[in-house]
Amino acid sequence: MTTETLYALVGVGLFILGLYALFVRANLLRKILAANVMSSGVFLVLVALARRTGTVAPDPVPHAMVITGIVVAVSVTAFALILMLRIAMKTGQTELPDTWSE
Amino acid sequence: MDTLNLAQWVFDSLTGTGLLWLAWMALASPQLIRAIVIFVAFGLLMALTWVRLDAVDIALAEVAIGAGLTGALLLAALAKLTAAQTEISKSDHRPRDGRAVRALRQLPAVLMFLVAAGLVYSVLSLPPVSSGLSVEVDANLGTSGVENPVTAVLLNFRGYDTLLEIFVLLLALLGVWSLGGLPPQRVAPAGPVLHTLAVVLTPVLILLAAYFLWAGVKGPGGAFQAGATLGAAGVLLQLAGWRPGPGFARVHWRLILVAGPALFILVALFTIVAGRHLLEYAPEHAGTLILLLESGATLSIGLTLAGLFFGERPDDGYDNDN
Amino acid sequence: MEVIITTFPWGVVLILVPLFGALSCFMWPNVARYLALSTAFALVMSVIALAVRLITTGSYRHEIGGWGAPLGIELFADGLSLLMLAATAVVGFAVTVYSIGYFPNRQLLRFLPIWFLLLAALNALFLSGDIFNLYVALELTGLAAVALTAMSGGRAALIAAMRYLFATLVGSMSYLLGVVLIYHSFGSLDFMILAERVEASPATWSALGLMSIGLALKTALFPLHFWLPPAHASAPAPVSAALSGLVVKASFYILLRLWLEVFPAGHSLIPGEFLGALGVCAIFWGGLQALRATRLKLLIAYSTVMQVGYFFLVFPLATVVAWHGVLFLLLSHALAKAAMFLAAGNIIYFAGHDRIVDFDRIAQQLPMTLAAFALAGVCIMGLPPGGGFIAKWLMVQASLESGQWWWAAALILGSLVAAAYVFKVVGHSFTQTTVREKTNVVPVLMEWTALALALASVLLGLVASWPLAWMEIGGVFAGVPAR
Amino acid sequence: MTPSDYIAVPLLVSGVMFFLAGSAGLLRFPDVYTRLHALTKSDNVGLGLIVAGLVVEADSWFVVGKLLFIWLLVLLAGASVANLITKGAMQRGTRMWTR
Repeated sequence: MTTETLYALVGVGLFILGLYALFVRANLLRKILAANVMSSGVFLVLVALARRTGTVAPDPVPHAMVITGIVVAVSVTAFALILMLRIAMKTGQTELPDTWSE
Repeated sequence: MDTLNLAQWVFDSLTGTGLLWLAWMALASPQLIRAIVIFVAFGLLMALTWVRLDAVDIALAEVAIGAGLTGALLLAALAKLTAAQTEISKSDHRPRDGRAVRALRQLPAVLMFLVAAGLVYSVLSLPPVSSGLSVEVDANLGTSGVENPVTAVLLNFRGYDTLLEIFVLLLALLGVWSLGGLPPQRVAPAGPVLHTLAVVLTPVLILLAAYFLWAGVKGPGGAFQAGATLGAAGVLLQLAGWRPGPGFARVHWRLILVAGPALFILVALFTIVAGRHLLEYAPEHAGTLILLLESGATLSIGLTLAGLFFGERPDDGYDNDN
Repeated sequence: MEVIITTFPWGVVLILVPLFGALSCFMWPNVARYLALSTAFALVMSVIALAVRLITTGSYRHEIGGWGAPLGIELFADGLSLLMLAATAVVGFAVTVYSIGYFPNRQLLRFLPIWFLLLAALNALFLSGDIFNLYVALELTGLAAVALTAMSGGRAALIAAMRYLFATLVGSMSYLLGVVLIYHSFGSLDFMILAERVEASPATWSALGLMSIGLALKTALFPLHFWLPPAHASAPAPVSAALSGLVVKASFYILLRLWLEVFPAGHSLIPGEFLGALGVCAIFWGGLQALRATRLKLLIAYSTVMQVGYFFLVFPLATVVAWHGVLFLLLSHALAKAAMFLAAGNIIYFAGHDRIVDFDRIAQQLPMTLAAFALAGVCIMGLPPGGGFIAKWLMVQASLESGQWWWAAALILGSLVAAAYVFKVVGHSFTQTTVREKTNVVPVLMEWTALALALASVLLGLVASWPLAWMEIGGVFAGVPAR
Repeated sequence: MTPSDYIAVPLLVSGVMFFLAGSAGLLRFPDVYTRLHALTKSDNVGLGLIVAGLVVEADSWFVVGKLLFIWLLVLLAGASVANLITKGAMQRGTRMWTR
């Protein structure tokens, strides 16, 4: 197994771990962490496989894509955290109710 | 594409297992504060991984944004949640259900297992060598205006993605403000140590940001890393007790926030009016234009990130009904 | 003059104008409403110019940065993009006008910058020819949509927004992982190049699976629709109009492009019949829930779940006629559903609630609003001459021609359900309740906007030949069997 | 191995040893105060030794400057953060460990 495949598989693992936790965890902060782990996984697959150029220098396009992705992720995280705090202020809960109603 | 020698193999396996283990701990540990601290450690190990994968630009961005600012945001959010909720969250561990329900709860795990198996198979089936777009990037690097290929992709070849992305960042702040932000926090006095730290480090961080901006032309660095460093300076100032006044929020704040996106739009308009394609720079001006765009972007990114950490909607005098 | 119109890159204008509008509304709050109206108007004008260009000279590509694919990003405008851009400009203009009456000043100032970022994101999405650029546009769309949903700050809205945020995040992450697999298999992000290079492989199947599931989640296909009803029902009315009318279609549009251009039949492990079956489930589940709903906006939201089901019938049918039908449905549903939500907004503005049983003589007090709702209902049910009628006619024709009558049966049964819930609302609007509540005067402009959109959705059926001809610009259906 | 390696390697190895000792202290010591004590001191020295080792191997004075600058920053940050954590712990009334 090459370094590229190894890290790409770790990336797949992170994606799945994050997705699973996003499903089963109720706490909103935990869900936000899970979403971040998920995106880290996708980025890792992207960058690990970019080393398969056969030369010393990896493919720079995925690197740029990941930098874009990291900035998007931090924006979404920041917004999600404030949304969570507003919900906590409104409902006293850091979880979403199972059923929704007025 | 060499097969790994033993030392590398040990290092890679340890890092890979470490990443998965830390991610699992962050998502499974019963206490939220623990989860966040482990998540920050996860971010640092990610940064190390980026270096191992020859992606130093990303490593810098990850340390500054992924681990640093995200960690600060998470901790700040946790601190603002009421103390009662920070302890073990009750429904992270659900009450016991009947057998059928328990079997149903296994469904996500089974589903995930299937998805994982499919993905692993797909990744293993990819061709072992693929140059991607690296050949095209190399061939055009000379006319891009910068020497660092990542900066060239971000600001020139795929500058349009970056244009949209800067707006994503601004949008996050606008979104936070449209929620009304958070109620103003009572600020505890900073104390002499934190105060001194802020006084000493803020100029250092600003200098560092300028260095990243300048270094991004040739090597790892660029607007995002520089912006994140400025953002960190903003976070530090806030921790030391500094708050934006109303006048600042009304004019200066808005102006700096908009600087990056507005410069991008102006350059875009300029290229169109000049009869070129969108964001098509003449090779002789490319370097200058990219530096201009990056400088604006750095300021805006820095202030936006600091504003996201602040969380409160600044009192700008427009928040009344008339 | 004519040369300018037929050579100028109008697509670029469609992206830059709303971005500029967002910045200027943020910078100069005192004149924001005038800036907003001019921006929305400029958008409509640019779409008209783009239409003229496309009709006279055919589809075109714009190489951003002058690099061209595969290194750079290319914008791409053909009949399919034109249709979506036109819907965005029309609904966008209506919602902008409406919002100025609907929101109090303070909320309006928060709404406008985000709203124009949403419009910019949608336009960018409909013009993009690059799968990673589409991801960035999707994220911009999703974040703006969530922010607008949460705007009112009420309990239900906040919770709905949070759920929406997680759904949209999982959707875009899954889409992005698909992009990663595609890029590392075929070395390009450009639609055209991928169309030539893509071949069946495990990575291709995984990528298509991930992208389809992610986009189906964002489009709210049954059973992944759980986030839509609360979000669309608890957002402010003009926002709901945009969410149901436009945002849901953005992810569906990407799915269409992928199936039409990048992954033609045979490259996929997901049979179209499977998506079609989910569509049928959506039609009946959405219809049933709409019938049961006690609040108007929730009813309309479930109606969207149902309509999304119709969209997915195109995958098992997959003939030119079926594609025409679905695209026509996208267009007419955008207008009709936006009109319905704006009408619901008028009723809420007027009565302060949207409980259907307590509609106190709405027919007498807001005749124009009720007319708007009923006209849009005609379109949604698929009665002639509404746009929905033409769309469903085409789809029924496609299913009969291909010998798959069961899809036609679902279409027709669905229309009956839709008729039932539309009449439920209209019926209650004529009744009188015992409790009289305090009411507000609805600004005339708000009533007119809703009515204009509803009229447009019905008139669309009378001029059906135009949009049907425009769809063909660029020959996007070249590879699709005629029947 | 070049002559400079003979100086650098012992410095680097001993730096790592200090880090290991500090980490062991972080894990094994009984309360927050003693843990910080283990961590800050040994890490400052450990990093100092590693920086010294790298300085020997550095190509240019610019790199040397950067390395020293990094060490200085970490010293400053480490000391300040240790102070803040201790202050926070004392404010919360965390008791000091006694035998």
